[in-house]
Amino acid sequence: MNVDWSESKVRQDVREWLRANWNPNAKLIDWRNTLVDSGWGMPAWPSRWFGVDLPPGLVPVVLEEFNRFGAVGVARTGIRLLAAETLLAHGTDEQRERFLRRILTGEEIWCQLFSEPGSGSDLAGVTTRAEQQGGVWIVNGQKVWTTSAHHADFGLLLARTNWDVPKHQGMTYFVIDMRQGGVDVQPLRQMNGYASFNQVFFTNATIPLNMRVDDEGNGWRVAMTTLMYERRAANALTGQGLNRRSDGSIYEEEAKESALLTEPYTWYPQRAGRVDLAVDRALATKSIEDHATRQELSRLLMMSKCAEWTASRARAAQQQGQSQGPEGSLGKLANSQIAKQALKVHTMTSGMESMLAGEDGPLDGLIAEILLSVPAISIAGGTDEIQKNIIAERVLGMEKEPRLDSGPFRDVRRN
Amino acid sequence: MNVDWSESKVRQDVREWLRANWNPNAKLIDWRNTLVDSGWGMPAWPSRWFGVDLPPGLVPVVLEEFNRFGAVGVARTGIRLLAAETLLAHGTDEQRERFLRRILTGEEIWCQLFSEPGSGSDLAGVTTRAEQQGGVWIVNGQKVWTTSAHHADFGLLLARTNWDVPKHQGMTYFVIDMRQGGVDVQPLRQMNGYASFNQVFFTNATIPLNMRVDDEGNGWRVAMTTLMYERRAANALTGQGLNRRSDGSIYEEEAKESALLTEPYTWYPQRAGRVDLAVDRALATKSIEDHATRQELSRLLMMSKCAEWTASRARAAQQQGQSQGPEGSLGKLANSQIAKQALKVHTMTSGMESMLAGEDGPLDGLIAEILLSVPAISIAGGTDEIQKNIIAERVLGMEKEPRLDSGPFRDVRRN
Amino acid sequence: MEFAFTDEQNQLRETVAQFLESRCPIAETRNQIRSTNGHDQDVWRSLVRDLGLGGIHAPVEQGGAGLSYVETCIVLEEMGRALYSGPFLSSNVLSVNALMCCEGANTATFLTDVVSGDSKATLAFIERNAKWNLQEFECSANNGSLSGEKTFVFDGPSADLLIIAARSNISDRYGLYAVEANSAGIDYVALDSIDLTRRLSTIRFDSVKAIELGAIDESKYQAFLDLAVVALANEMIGGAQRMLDSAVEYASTRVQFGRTIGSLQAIKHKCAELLLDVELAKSACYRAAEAMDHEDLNRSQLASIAKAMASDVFVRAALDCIQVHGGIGFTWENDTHLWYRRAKSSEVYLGDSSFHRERYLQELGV
Amino acid sequence: MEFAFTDEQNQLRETVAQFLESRCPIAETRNQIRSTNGHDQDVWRSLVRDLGLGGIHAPVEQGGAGLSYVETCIVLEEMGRALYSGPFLSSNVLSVNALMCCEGANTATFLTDVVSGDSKATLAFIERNAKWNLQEFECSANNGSLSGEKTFVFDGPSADLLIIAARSNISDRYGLYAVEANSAGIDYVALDSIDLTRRLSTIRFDSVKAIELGAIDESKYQAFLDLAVVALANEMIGGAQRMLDSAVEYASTRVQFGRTIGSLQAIKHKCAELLLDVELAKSACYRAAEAMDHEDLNRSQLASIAKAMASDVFVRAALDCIQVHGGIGFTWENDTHLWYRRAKSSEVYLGDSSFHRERYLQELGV
Repeated sequence: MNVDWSESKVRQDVREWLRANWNPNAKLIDWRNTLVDSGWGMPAWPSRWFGVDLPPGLVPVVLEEFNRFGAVGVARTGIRLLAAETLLAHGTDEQRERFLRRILTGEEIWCQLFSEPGSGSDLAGVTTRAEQQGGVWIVNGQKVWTTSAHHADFGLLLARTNWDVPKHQGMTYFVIDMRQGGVDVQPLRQMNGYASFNQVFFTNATIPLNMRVDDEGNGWRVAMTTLMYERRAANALTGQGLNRRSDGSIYEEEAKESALLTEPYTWYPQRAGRVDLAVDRALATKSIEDHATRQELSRLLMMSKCAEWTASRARAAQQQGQSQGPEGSLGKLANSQIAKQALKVHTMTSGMESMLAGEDGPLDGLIAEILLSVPAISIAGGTDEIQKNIIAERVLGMEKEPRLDSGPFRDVRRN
Repeated sequence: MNVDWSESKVRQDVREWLRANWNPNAKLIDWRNTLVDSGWGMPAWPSRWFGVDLPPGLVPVVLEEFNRFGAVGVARTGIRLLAAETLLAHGTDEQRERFLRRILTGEEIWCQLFSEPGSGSDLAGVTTRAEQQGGVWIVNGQKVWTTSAHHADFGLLLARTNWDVPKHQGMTYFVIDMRQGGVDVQPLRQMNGYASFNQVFFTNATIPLNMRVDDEGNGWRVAMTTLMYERRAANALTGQGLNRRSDGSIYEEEAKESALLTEPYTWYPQRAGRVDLAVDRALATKSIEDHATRQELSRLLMMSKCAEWTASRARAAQQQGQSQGPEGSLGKLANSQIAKQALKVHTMTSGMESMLAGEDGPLDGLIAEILLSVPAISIAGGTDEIQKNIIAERVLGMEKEPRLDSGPFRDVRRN
Repeated sequence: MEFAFTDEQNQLRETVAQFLESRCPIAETRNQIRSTNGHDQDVWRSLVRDLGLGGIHAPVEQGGAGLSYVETCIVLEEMGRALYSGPFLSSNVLSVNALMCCEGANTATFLTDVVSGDSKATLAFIERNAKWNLQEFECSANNGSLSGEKTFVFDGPSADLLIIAARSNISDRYGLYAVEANSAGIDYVALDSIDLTRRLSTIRFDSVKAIELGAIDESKYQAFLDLAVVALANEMIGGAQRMLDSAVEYASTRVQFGRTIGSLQAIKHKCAELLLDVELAKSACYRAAEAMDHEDLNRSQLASIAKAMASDVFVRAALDCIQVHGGIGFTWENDTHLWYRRAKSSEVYLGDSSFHRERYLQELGV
Repeated sequence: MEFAFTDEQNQLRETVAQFLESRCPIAETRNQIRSTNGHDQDVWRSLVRDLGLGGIHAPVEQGGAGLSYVETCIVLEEMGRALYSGPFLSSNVLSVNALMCCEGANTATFLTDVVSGDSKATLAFIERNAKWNLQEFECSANNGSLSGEKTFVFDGPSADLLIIAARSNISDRYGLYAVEANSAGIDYVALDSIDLTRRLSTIRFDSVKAIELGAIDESKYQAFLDLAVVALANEMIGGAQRMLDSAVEYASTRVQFGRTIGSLQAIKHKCAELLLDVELAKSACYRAAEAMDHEDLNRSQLASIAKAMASDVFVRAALDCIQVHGGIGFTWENDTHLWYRRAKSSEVYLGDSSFHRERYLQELGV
């Protein structure tokens, strides 16, 4: 069906549909199924797959209307939408049939199995192996930094299937059932005491042949799709709070769903340095009277303001039609520097009190949590060093590092 | 002659000899010739070549005695002693005969022709070529950063003689007569207004066959000897002021000689940031009352103190017999950071006045000269980046950068 | 609100950049260093008349373009990038700002003359020992006669009109005064500036005929300083961008050890870090420029952020650019030092970054 | 005068390093985090008795080794490197310092007990809100009875003897007092410390029996602080060196993109810069240690340099070490965070680097 969409038509259609269907006291699963069937849950998706083929530029209109009604959307927490987009782009119809709806309704939870102990910055260096044997794929190896693996029903797995070709060409992408004996999920505790990630061990875990995504050896290309949507999601994190005008049982259900998968991220504001607390802390501790502290505080506030404005300029440029490119790396690097500066300022403002943690510590341990979380920001999601490479090579166009890992992967030096 | 030297014997012999020969009103050239003949000018050198085979550990005793008498030593300014040591180590007897004495007496001035516009950090990338033709070597190319080239009688030249072998193997070391038509010396002005260096252009300049130093293709090895003595000289720069107890005409002659070759270095203290002026400036400008300035000033003073103590620890370690290694790079890097910090402090203390130079500027332009000279310190004599490579690879033992220039030089990518 | 330049603004930037590239290449600016006035009169006239930049944010009634301070700052950024040495900042921005804030009867005429390019003006307000607090000014006016000494005056030798901040001996209040540059009793002393592309002078006034343009109080003076600081910051950020571009360009062509030095992480990461800081500072400068057109309560805050960020990044960019160039970057013949000199000079003019960091907190009220 | 360690001093360092490596590997220290006292009593006893380190710089008459503060600092540096969690700093250095500066009749006995290891002592001087100026202390003594609250007390739970700075209600002067840890009226509250390998507590005294050890005035107190600061700085520099070693070691084995990450300039230069700063800070720490044995007019200056340099470099070394390790460096199981926690804790104890930079200038008289 080829509809001639306009903003007013979209707005009217969505309103009408919501008026007819939205019920804040429906069961979440029932509402989600109705929503998925309507196509308004993922309007930019094809009509064939739970969408209405809406031009992406009009999607915000749909969201506005949902917001106006306080209507709950499809399940979005965790990495489920990355899974959905990846399967939409690269999966078989069988896979889409099996998974897409239950991703959107929130019935099934997903995790992403890319990183390994031996391949961090060098993501293409995966050594988890998948071998076809007796009509199934047999998987052995280890993944790490897997968020919510202990809740997940399925995983997006990048595994090596060919060791005799260059590293980027020997990987294949799979959907793996996480609820099987060969998959062992262990929590991974961080230095700040949280355990937000998992290690996942595969010992002769199996994957049916029809759960391979795209061709053998095409894994890197498929993974790039997943990562592209991950970056987009990360950049879109801010804003978009749902306007809950009305009471309703569905909100509780949704809050519970959301809490489960957002729990690993509770310390992320501390990781970013909590610039919002800096001035109040300086006032509360009277360190605002110390000129060395004032200089560092001012520097922090300025950096933070400038980073906000820079992000705003980037968004404006995007809206003017410039494609979103590696500028994300600039923002990430800025956030890393801001967090490090905040670490310094919080240390200066708390002074000797910053030796204390937990209930004994300043702000009931929040300052200590900042001090113990900030070191992660320059590592997680790509180290500062990797970001600088990206900026230099892709933004500034400087020559790439010569490659030493271009031969058959079997011969490449590795851990 | 194999003498059994002891400290007291050395002291006694030198004293006796000085008592008999030192005359502060002698002509400088006469005294130097007497000195060279005696072997006390370069006592550690072999008796065959103007020395007395003194163990190096006893040389300070000789210097002490010379100092006590106020006796002038051999000519030391400029790079002449590097030339002498290099010829002593690698030259032919004919070359030693021709040059050594006149180096020590100061009759002939030398310069060093290693760096080129295209080979700065990559010193082995020289493209000045020397070709044997009609019984002489014909030289074409360009050198740069040559101190005192316009005063020099002879130059130590590193030139490429073979383009078909790896870069380090294709260079040959020569002594070139600077007073010839094919050698054009042009001053090179720096951003601070001084012209302390030269560019030297060779257009079919000639070198007799007997002026090659060591074998063809051995140039890099010979150059390493020169550079080793250069580093030693740089590290020994401090101290050793001659104690001029008496008046005498010879001192004037020597001062004139010295002034000629030390003139290029007059701005070096400014390049190092003039930490000595920092406190007085802060007091004079009342910026000592500004807390931001106080922090930076204190940081500067601390860095400077710590660098002194670190140098002292290194000297002590050497005296305990540990060999002098790449620690020089640490000192150089420290000096670079100190100078940059001093640049900051001088800017803060002078404030808006630091916009002014010359007679209108603070301290009659000295502050401006500091601001305009400091940028050189992280470049000259090996950039900070090169020093960090040396420290990481040679002190910390980290893996070397993979080489991309190991094939025949002809095929190596270059400027 | 997201910040983006309009198509017209981008077009303006492009026009100015092309003009400066063809008429003021750095080789030409080098020649001007040795000239009497430090700039080419024809080039400045073309900017003012042909390009119509004489009073970008001045009212149309006085011949201005009636645009905003954002446009003015766009032009300044391009001038900073090109290291333009003419009296645009002093006459067509700072003097225009001063004249626009005065209500005196004659200001309209002066403004018209400056905007049209018939007259070049410059501000004389800083006094001996770099004093630039209004309350510290000792220069005094008495019944149309002005005496005292001003220094750090930009482009003094070529100015036709001097705009002076002085204290009235009669009212004991501060005001702005106009003085014709060729009046009797004026003594110019050229200063040796670290920045070879911007002339500085000290000017002594001995009972010089002066016309009062209007009163200036502390709040008006601060507003004027904010405008000046934001103009300068935008000019500086252009210089910083140029230094980054120059470093990247050199690093991408210079080969050592069989590879471009730009392929080495030491250089690569230096440039990437610099790009980030240039972008951050740009955001501050643009945001501040925008605020100057609005009765924004935070104007002083934004001005201080812009100056602090621009000061730090321009000096650093110039130093990094010298470093990336290596030995050649330290030579007189290489152009980098000309921007470094501008960076060091602009860094401290009207307060360095630590001054503006402190001022920002005070403006924030903490 | 050039500074070098003697052969005997190098031997001492080697002995302590080997002892700690075999008896207190980091895995063992991890176990102690969950133990009652935070350290292994036997290991501490061995250090004190078998190695004879109970009072390195204490007089031979009291059972000390009669060596200098340099030797004490060498041992502390090795303990910092190993992240030793026992009460050596609190009892055998800081308490010994306190007892050595008192002339009270009983101090000799206390000192003998502490040096021999028969008694573990700790200092209680800081008060609520991290007050550590002598004049701010509110804890008071009245005829052998002490009341008040002290906090940031190191190794509280395992101490037998508490040495307390308090104001005498009678003389209105400050003094040091000794209190047996098991006296009536003492209330311990364990604090949750960011540093898992050093126990902190608050101790409340309610009319506790106390023995006066001697008076303490501002200059004596400053001298005592200098000793403490220098001890801590030397311990910190050991930690910094360990972080550098760990970073270099990991970078030399970790392979990404077909090469060790240590072959990349980003990592290589980070380590080289860190080495320089570690060496600079070491020089400051060694020089300050040496000065503590002499009536050097610059003791406070040198102490402040040492603490400022050590504070900055230890935190940075730990952060760099985490960064070089990448994700694994941020995990609980990786040991790096244990040093990072120590670094953050020691950084602010008795003044951070900005405090000591300011103090240095004041001591310089400017």
